[in-house]
Amino acid sequence: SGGDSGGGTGDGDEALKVIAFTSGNQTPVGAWWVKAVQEKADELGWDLTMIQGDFDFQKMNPAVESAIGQGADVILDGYTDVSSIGSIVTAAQDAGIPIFSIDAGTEPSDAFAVNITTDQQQIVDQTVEALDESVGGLDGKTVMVIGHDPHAGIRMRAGLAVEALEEAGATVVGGEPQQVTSPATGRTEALNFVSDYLSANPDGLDAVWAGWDDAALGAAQGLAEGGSSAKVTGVDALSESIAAIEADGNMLATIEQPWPSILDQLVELVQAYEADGTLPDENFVAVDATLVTKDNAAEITPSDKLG
Amino acid sequence: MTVEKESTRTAAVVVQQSSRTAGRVLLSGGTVVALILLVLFFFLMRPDSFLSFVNVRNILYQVSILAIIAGAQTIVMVVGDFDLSVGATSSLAGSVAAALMLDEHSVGVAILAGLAVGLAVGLVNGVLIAYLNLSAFVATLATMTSVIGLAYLVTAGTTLFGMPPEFTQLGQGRLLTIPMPVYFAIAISLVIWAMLRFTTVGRRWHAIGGNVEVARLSGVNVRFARLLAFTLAGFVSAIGGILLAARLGSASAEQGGDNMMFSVAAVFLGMTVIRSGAANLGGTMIGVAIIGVMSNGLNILGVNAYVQQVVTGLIIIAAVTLSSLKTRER
Amino acid sequence: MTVEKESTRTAAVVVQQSSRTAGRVLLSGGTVVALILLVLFFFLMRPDSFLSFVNVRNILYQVSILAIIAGAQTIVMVVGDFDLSVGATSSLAGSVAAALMLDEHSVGVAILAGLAVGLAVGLVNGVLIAYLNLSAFVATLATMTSVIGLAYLVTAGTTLFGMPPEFTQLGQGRLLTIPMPVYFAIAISLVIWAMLRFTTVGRRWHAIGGNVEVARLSGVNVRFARLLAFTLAGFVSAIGGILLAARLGSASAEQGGDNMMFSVAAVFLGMTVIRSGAANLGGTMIGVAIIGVMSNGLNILGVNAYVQQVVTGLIIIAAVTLSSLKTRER
Amino acid sequence: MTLAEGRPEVAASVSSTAPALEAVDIVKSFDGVHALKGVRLSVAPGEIHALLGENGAGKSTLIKIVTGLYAPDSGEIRREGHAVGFANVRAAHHAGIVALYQELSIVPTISVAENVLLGEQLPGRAGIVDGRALRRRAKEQLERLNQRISLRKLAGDLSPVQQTMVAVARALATDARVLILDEPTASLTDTEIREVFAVLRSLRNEGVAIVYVSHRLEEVFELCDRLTIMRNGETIVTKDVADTTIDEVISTMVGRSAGSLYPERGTATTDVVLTAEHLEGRRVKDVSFTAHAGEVLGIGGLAGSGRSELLRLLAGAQHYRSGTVTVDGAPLRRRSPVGRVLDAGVALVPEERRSQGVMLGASIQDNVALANIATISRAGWVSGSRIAQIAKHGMADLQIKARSARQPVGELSGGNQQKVVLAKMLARRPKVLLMDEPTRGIDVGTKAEIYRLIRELADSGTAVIAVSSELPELIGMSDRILIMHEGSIAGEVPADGADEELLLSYAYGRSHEHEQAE
Ligand SMILES: Nc1ncnc2c1ncn2[C@@H]1O[C@H](COP(=O)(O)OP(=O)(O)OP(=O)(O)O)[C@@H](O)[C@H]1O
Ligand SMILES: Nc1ncnc2c1ncn2[C@@H]1O[C@H](COP(=O)(O)OP(=O)(O)OP(=O)(O)O)[C@@H](O)[C@H]1O
Ligand SMILES: [Mg+2]
Ligand SMILES: [Mg+2]
Repeated sequence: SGGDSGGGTGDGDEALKVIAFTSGNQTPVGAWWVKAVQEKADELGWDLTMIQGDFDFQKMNPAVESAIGQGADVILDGYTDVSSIGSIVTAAQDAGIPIFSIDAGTEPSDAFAVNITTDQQQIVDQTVEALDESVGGLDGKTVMVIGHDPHAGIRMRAGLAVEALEEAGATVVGGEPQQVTSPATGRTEALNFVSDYLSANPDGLDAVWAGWDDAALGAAQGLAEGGSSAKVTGVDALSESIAAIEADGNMLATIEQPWPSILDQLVELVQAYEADGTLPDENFVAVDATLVTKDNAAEITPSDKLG
Repeated sequence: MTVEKESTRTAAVVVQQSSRTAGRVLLSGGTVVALILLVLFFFLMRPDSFLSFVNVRNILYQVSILAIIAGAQTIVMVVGDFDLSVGATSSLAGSVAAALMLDEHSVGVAILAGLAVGLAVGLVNGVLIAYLNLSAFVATLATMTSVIGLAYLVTAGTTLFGMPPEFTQLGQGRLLTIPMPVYFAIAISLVIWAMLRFTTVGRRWHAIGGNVEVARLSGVNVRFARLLAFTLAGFVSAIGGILLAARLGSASAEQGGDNMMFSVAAVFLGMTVIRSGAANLGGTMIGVAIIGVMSNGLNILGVNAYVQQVVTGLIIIAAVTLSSLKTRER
Repeated sequence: MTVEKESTRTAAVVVQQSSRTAGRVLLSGGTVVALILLVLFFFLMRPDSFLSFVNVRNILYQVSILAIIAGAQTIVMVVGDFDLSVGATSSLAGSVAAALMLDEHSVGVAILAGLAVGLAVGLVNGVLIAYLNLSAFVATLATMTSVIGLAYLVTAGTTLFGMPPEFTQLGQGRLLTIPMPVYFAIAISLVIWAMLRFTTVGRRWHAIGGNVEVARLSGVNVRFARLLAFTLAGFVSAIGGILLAARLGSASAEQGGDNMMFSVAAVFLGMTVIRSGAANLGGTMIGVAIIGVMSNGLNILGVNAYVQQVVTGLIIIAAVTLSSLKTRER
Repeated sequence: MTLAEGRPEVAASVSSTAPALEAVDIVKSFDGVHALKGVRLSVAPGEIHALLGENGAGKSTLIKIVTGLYAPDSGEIRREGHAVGFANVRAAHHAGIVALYQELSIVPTISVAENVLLGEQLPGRAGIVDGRALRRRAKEQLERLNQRISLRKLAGDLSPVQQTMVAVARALATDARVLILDEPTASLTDTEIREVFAVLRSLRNEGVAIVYVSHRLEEVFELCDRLTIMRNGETIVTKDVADTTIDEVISTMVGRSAGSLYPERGTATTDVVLTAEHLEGRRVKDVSFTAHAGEVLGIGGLAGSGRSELLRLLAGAQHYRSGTVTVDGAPLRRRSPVGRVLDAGVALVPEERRSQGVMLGASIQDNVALANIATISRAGWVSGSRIAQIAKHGMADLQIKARSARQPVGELSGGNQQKVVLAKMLARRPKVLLMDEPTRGIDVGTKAEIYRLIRELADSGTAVIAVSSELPELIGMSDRILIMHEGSIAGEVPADGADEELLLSYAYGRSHEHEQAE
């Protein structure tokens, strides 16, 4: 990676100059992250430049790069996939500034000093296991997988889910994830997938695995309307899905990703770099997520209530 | 649209008059033919399930909100304009209603507030277009942008949920196994249809869309009628948005977003159905049906979502081209 | 648009003639005034940073792709049409180019293929509209849908990245500290400007946009000229999309999506700048500048993203209304 | 150029060459209306050939056929003896035939220079327009017409006269060998007309064949070498101008004794229904008059004299700058919209049927219903039976020939379209009916019906104010005639026994001579 060994400000007199950016500030978690990073900066006395991209890389990337042009010690990336920020990565490498990121891709990448994210395989394992239990064994069962390829995390776990489900002996509808085309209408699209399938194949679904909660909630509604008792799992731990899980409907489980502790972990690594220029040993850290079911739903802080 | 109508007026009449053969009459139903072909195709592919009661009901349920918003778009397009803000307005209305309910206001108050919001957005559009003479495209594009922003503010960027069951029943309840939104869509379509056909204001709208100068010289208050059309479109969009919130049990800033493009496409498809080439509610409903059947059928066949999109565009082109052969110069 | 132009042609001309006062001339610059006011406002709010070299360069960088796509839109709107597919075409072109590079094709071949794709989409639009007489709105709406689907297929729904540096340099490289896309945008704008102004085809486009019937009866080959306009718009959109892919170092199916609405808004803003009310490249660039300054300035002030959206709509309305006062009847 | 300017030499050269343009037995009908029934026209190089005929005689249709805008049903077009057929206007251009169409002028949003050279190969190389050469060429053309119009100005900013001159310049700028001008001078003033004539004469001397359509016969006699007279889609005669007189031409054009067409005059009352005082519009200048119940008040004048505008002002379609209009003793508010004026009892049957009178795509009953929304509805709801009733009445009263009341108006013949407009306004039972060119484009039989209707209306107490460009019609249908000249009323004549020549002289603004002569 492009970290210069003499990096870091070392002397401790000057404030650490930090550029933080996220494209996902219009999501609840993204909005929480913006606030949380600002709080950390106040607490630690960072000189922070926060850039919010509204999912618009045409707008965000130049803004970040011009901030890099003005000099910085560290760059923080929140929830922005490595594939969308190629130009930022180049600029940062040229300027010798390390990027510390949260959930910025699902695989190790030299672009980052470190990228901490949740372990997609573990997410899939937990959700598939929950489904397996609820339907009394997945073997011979039919499961629909709902994905959204433009989102790297969802894409990866949807692919892994198809593998895991097929390994467990289940039939995946269409043999691949059903693709939601726009996140804005994800709930309606998922609902339509499920109700279309059910009306052509009544009682044809045993479970739905959705890559994120909004789609999972749509799928759950489609199942309920189709009179199916099949179960759905999602990812995100939105308060709405937690409520749905507690209500004991078609929504079976979701996944809580421990963003606050991930951010703490990231800040520690930044502080280590600030102190003596040490870069993290590994540039990819996958942390475990928590399966949220009826049993533990009450103890979970919903991801949209973090801030 | 009026664009072509006006500029090639002479030529259009010549063509209309010089050739009305049986073949052309058949072709004029190009869009209807397209719908029938689609239905036939999917029926042959899935004879057991596609035309089953359950699936037809399912299609109706899926298109009910779009039908309402396309109805709103029809009103505006009868007058010869566009409204790009229908989708945004519906989201805002749904969000406002949802937010008020979560804020402990009664369902009635919340719905009324949502409707009032739609009315207000429509009124703003109408004033900008009819009285300040802004082009409908730029005015509704601008209100669309602002209204989406407002919807984000109202929802704080999240998805609102947890509305009382009296409310969600409006979208999810059933009567004789048919979901409520289907009844609403039918009722609203009938009202709009009757309004366009049997009321004085409906006649005025048609006249303006047909020839704004003739309408003016026949004593029609053109500005007021256009204002009314946009206001009503805002109001009807709001109904659609509120129902969508009830149907999904949740409200977010962009959940009605794709209804805008689809509503315009439906009206355009429907315009090809009748001889005069004007926007008309019956045609719009055929357009809505094409969109609904296409999406449901392709889903049932398990066609990849991306291929679906490609096919959707092609079918729209095919349907409109088929019909446009009859009105070459219009 | 042509709608109003045609139907109130006589009236417009009469009005134009009867009242040309100094006040009107001033008002005609409404959009320019709006831009100046915006710049002034942000400068006063952030005197140290807003007009700094770095920030101005930053604004230029941010709007450079939009400027190119708005240039494409200008061409089509000079002729009196719309192109809703510019954003989708740019995404597809960028995706195709990126996919080919990742597939080990040379940068040159990949770029040429991307450009060819844009040309092809534009050609299809042109044939549908100029020769099959589909309304520009419905034809480009349909191609937009299909083209987005194709882009999803090309990218397999993901974001393609890892293109060779010779390619990404086109979007990220700098010359005299100014990023390359700024030069491209300026060069392409100049070419389009010169084309619209100095070439025979450019003059024909203007004539068609001004009054298609007079142009036709004066012997202008209207169909071919319209075909050419759409084809060129597709080609220029493709340049924009390829540059965007180079600039971001990545390509995805929807990354150019919002450029469509913004490009139309920019052209509409620009139409208010000149007396004739026609689309014009200078005006479009002012429109692009307004959009760029607005977004950058509001970001610098730290205005909430949602409030930004509300304000954006309001500013567009204000700018157009300001200018429309002069051309009440157009 | 060795030919001296003047007619005899040119006429001599005409006889020795093949016709530059020949139309042989051209037939064209528009869905039942026989616009052309075997028209012949032959134009020699180096002549100015007048094409004359009443409104609706088929002149414009012939021109559109010759230039490839319409396809003839049968017949042949010959260019220098060879049969040709053009698919579109461009093809005709390539063959050297260029037309300036009636009522079609300029592109408002582009410059004067570009308008002048619109459709031409623009000067320059490799597709780049040489702006300076463009303006130079446009300037040359405008200078030939003695016009000093700024070349960079937008054409939309010019005065109507200047716009027409630009359009004329465009036609003249082509190196056409056959130049067809359809009423180019309709909205020009004398000075401009002189300039146009000078250029046309010099083109003639260069051997260009010119077809010239005009309703201004004096012009024709001053400018043209030969003339062809059309009537009801047929060519009646082709003559050397030197061998005929205006009177002869007029009687050939009218072609019948006007008397039989028109019903008996009634007895006008002295009850004043409408009073106009000192009306000022754009073109209308200080017009005052009264109209009485039961009378048909004809308004005559040359094209562009402001007749249409006067009616538009009275109907609220256009707002007057000053003056008052009183209906039945109650003054109308200034800036009253059409609806308000209609409610006061004043209805307009406008001049341009297609763009102002009827919605072509809508059915007969929908058109009729449009102006009668109050009568066909209760509490905002339209009664289908009332519409059907009102349409049925209108169709019966006016003998509208149509399949049913639901037939689209665009499918009807011109005369029946006109009757639909009438039916629409008559259903309002107006106190004052304003009719602008009530029989334009209408065949003879239908004309008589419309005159009968107008008379019946008057007999039932309505005041009918009718503008007409056809003098026999004006005399035949009216009780009293006002003649307008350049926006003012130049004279008033009782219709009974009125003399066309006298009306014409008022129309040309030569009222004094005649008053003295009488
Ligand atoms: N496009 C058309 N469709 C139907 N009828 C038409 C059309 N154009 C012309 N006509 C009819 O053909 C006849 C001849 O019209 P034309 O315009 O040639 O007359 P004209 O001699 O040029 O009259 P004017 O002196 O008023 O210009 C009229 O009865 C007219 O109504
Ligand atoms: N529909 C209209 N809209 C605006 N202005 C009009 C309209 N019709 C006529 N005018 C204006 O009225 C003025 C007077 O022309 P007008 O048509 O009244 O003369 P006219 O005597 O009726 O001649 P014509 O035989 O051409 O009808 C013209 O300058 C024209 O610009
Ligand atoms: Mg004519
Ligand atoms: Mg007139």
